[in-house]
Amino acid sequence: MTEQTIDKATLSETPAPVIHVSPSPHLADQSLTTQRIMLDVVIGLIPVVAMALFVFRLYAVKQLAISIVSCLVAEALFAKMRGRELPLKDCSALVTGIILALSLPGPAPWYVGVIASFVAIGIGKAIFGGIGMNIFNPAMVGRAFVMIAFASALAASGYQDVNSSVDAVTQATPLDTFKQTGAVAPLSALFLGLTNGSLGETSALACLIGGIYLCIRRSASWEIPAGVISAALVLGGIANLADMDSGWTVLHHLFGGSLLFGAFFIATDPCSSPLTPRGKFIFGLGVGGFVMLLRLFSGYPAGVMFAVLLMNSLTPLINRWTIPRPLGAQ
Amino acid sequence: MTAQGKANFFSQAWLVLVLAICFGGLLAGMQILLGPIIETNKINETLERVPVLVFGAAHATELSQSGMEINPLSVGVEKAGKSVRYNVYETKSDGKLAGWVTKSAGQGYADKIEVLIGFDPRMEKITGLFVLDQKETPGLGNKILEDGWRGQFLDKSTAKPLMPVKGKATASNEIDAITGATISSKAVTDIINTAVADLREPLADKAKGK
Amino acid sequence: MADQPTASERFIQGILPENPVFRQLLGLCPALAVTANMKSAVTMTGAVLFVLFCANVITSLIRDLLKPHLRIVVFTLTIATFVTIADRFLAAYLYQMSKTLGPYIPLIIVNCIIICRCEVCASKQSVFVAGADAIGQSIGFGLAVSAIAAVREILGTGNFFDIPVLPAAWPDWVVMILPPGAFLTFGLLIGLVNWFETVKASSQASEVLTPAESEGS
Amino acid sequence: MAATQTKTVTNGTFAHGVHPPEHKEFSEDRPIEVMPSPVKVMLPLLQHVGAPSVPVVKAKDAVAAGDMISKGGAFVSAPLHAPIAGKVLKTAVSTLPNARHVQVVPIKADGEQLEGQALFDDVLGGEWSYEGIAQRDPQEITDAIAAAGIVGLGGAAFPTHVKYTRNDEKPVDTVLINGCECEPFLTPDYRVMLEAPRAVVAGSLLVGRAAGAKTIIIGVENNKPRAVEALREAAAGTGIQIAVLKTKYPQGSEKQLITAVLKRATPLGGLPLDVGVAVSNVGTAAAIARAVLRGKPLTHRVVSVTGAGIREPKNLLVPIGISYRELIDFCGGLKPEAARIVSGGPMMGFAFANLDAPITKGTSGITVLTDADVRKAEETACIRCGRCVDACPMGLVPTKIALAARAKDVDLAQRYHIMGCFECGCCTFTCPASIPLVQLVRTGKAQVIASQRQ
Repeated sequence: MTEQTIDKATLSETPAPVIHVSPSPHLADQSLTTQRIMLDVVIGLIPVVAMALFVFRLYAVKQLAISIVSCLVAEALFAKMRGRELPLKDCSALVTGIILALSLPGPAPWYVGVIASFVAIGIGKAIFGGIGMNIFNPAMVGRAFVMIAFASALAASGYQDVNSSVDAVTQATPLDTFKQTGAVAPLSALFLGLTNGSLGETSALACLIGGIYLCIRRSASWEIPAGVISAALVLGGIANLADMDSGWTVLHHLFGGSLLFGAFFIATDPCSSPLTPRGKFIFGLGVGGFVMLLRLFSGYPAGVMFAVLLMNSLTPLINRWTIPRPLGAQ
Repeated sequence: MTAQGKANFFSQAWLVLVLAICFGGLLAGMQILLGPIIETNKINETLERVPVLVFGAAHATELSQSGMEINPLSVGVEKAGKSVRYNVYETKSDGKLAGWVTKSAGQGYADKIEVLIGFDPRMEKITGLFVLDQKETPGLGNKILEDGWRGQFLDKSTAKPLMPVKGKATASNEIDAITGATISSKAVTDIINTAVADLREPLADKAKGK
Repeated sequence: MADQPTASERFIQGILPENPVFRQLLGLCPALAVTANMKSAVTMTGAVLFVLFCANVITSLIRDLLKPHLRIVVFTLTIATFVTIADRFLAAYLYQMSKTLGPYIPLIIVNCIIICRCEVCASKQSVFVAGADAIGQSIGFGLAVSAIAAVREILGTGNFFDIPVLPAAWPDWVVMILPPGAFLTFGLLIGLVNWFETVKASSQASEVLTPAESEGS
Repeated sequence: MAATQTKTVTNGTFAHGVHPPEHKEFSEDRPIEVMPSPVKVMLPLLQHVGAPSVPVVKAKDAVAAGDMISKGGAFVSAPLHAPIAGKVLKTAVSTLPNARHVQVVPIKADGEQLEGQALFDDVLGGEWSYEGIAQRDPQEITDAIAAAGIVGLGGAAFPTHVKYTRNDEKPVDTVLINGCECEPFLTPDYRVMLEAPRAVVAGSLLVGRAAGAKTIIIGVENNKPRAVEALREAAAGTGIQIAVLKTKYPQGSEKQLITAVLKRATPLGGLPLDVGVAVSNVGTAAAIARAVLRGKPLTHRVVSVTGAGIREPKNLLVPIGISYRELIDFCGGLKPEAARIVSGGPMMGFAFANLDAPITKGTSGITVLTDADVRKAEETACIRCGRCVDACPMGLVPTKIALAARAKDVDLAQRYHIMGCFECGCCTFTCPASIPLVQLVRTGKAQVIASQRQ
């Protein structure tokens, strides 16, 4: 009897809850966090990783393990050096690690992945002030470093290991074969990804599946791959028309090399790409244009890495050019 | 007014003038002292190489003591309406023509590659190759500097153009390309092929004429 | 003039506290361009030492004759003369090294370290102090370029003064002997120096604070 | 008639915006209840945009319901009327949820009050006839609106007569009646459209006549099909169009509504009048109908008391000046998990703690949020994902403006058109890094204003 009355009294007496006061808005889209965006990228990478594991077997396992572990260790180490909380939960280091591994050739020695990871996280990211402050794509900074440092391991010949038991690795990469001998890989092999190349770049199909998932989830802006692909189509088309005899058609340009992998997973890194939709499209066009220029006129068979880094450096300028016109502005 | 102005000018600048004269004298003295040494250094840089390219590294040192003679020539070649000049060094041992060394250059992967090529007197085979200047990718293209790779060109016949191939060279006119640096390898081979094509006849004629 | 530093102070300061490269950020052109290996770094230091010492001494000798608005002309004249001497000397006796260093020896003329020392020290102080300052600053410069060169040469080629120091299995980090390696090494070393400085400053600050705090309580 | 209906916009919308959870379920099916007459009300002298009103009564004066308490202090101002019969007390000061300290005139209830169904019939119910509206003198309508102290009931509380005063330089060709109610949780407009559609239509016709507009359009979001149905029925034969719009926040913002319905872009820093449009809320339209057709001033309004933190969410017809506490108590009080009390909706409303503050003309609801609604996530670094750019209905770059505000860089902020922001909160809502973007924009605006004063 007493209990009941107490209960009633407390009920009517208590506006007991602690009331917070804060400026509006009071609602937030709770399903959307930085971590969730990064996880989306990981999910989008699943088909690519699966294809890499299928085609390159232990090579892919090795590179993925090395790069992911090194990136996480580097992230923890540099965060500690900077006196920051352990930022591993935002998963950005995981993404950097996977993308880095997928951009390396399978037979690359172990130290390549380790050094690339530390450079990616340390010089590509931590030095600028951590996630969000970096102006270059960390994975590509790491890859560029090892590419110059260990030229022989990452040049066209670094992809090939004649004595390997894994089929793909015994061949030269399709772009290199074409550059050297003019022989053209079958389009179906390029599309499915049964050729040699960087671990993640070979399968156009896997890149498309993962990439389209990312674009639908809006964790990657569709404007960037759209820009890359349209630039590649236009320039590849011109090259194709200029040299009709060459078997390397515009579709080979599209499906060969790391163009699609770069378009969907590397160029779309939000930190180092522009903010506005128009800026993103311009950025994509620039990446695609540079890739094609490098492919057609430079000694490098594939140029996604340099194209992305070049356009990264132009991102602040593009942001400045593409300040959107607000609704109703003159 | 002008006189005063002039006086002012000198009072201001006398130190600069005095220093300029002192330093000028100092530099002139240095030039007289060191000039000849520097000149010799410059000439030696190329000439030191010449005997090695003609006689091979082993013989070059012995021979250099004896009556070796190196005459720099300039050979003009008419090519597609244009005149190209080559710096050629005529090498004589005891008065007898021992071989030719020519300086030649061409576009490499990164920048111009400059080489010295040695030939026998009749221009039939290559007796040596030295890379004077290159800026190829370290670790890849700059392997053209290595003795092992350059050694392949020794005793190659000039009859057929040389060909860099990937993997293992089999035919007599084939050269192993450097793995990962096919372009650099091809550049060097092309430089040699061009030099051979341009100089074979004029130099062989010269040798016969002697 | 009473507050001018003494010769020994000048000497000490040049080495670390006012290190020309890491603290004053002067002479960066050679610090980046000739630090691919130890040999060229040391040769460069020698050339800088020679030019700086001569320029400092001459400037100090004529300091009372200097007209303020003509002083830069005089500095440049003096420096250019000794740079030319150094350049010719190298060409005569270290021909290969002179080729490696290329335009960077003549560029000492516009090296800010030297004109800075002439301006800051030599044109105001005695020959002895100026000489000590030149040596101190040159040692500081030498330490800085050697530090950069050591990192670059060891990582880039596995060698130190062309002598192999790392096992043959060491994969050469070619990037380190290329220009990007210079910028990276330089940037990281400056970061390191600044970090040490911060740590030192904060430990000093806490030492100062502690008695005050205890008084307060 | 048929011709006008084909012109009706369906699924029109503006660019960008967000989709916050609607949460209308708490109160949308609760018919409007009439709040029992309070013992005391407090009428803030400034509860609208513009100059404070000037009291015309003294303490101890006896007033009847509807008597004028204060008169408008300027052209952009509005008078106040007593919602209840009673005695004027001494003027006091109170803090409103928007953190403004204002003078209030308290009235103690005394004598017989209109209550229950009678009050409802007086305010919203009863018969609404459209007859003779087309023949009324426009100036007379505007004067009646001004005299009734009507302000925008959607939340902005801008004095309504100002919008409809004829201006030959900027003629109004279209009157938009805003029934979007895009704020989550809130339902007072929805209930008014359902329960008094003829009042809304009558008010719309009146303002259309007052402004001399050729077209009158009522815009409703497509998540309120029953309201659309009710309005269609009530508007049949009047020439009023019903525009059904896509549900999206902030559809109910003037500029966005104009873009959605008419495809006109209001100039940055301009008013709807600049593009020949006048916009009023459906609640305001109903109040106008009452003022003009029944000669009654604005003394009551419909308020939603809603949210997961309130025991019995309700829609209430309340006298202006009643305290928030009375409303919350009438709705069963707070649940223990209540975490935040917001005056208005959760996107743009003000969180407050002073429950004794009075309801004003602009109060559209009380939303009580729980811990689960309020994101407690820690702010992380901006990764420049650009979602705020995609969300901003004004086409701004919120993250850059916020950055400029943090750096106190007034020039940069203005280069990114900081003053174009109307603080809808879409950017903060959507930001994956939980950066308080709109809050920073507000600081930035203060910096800009301060620098302009210098």
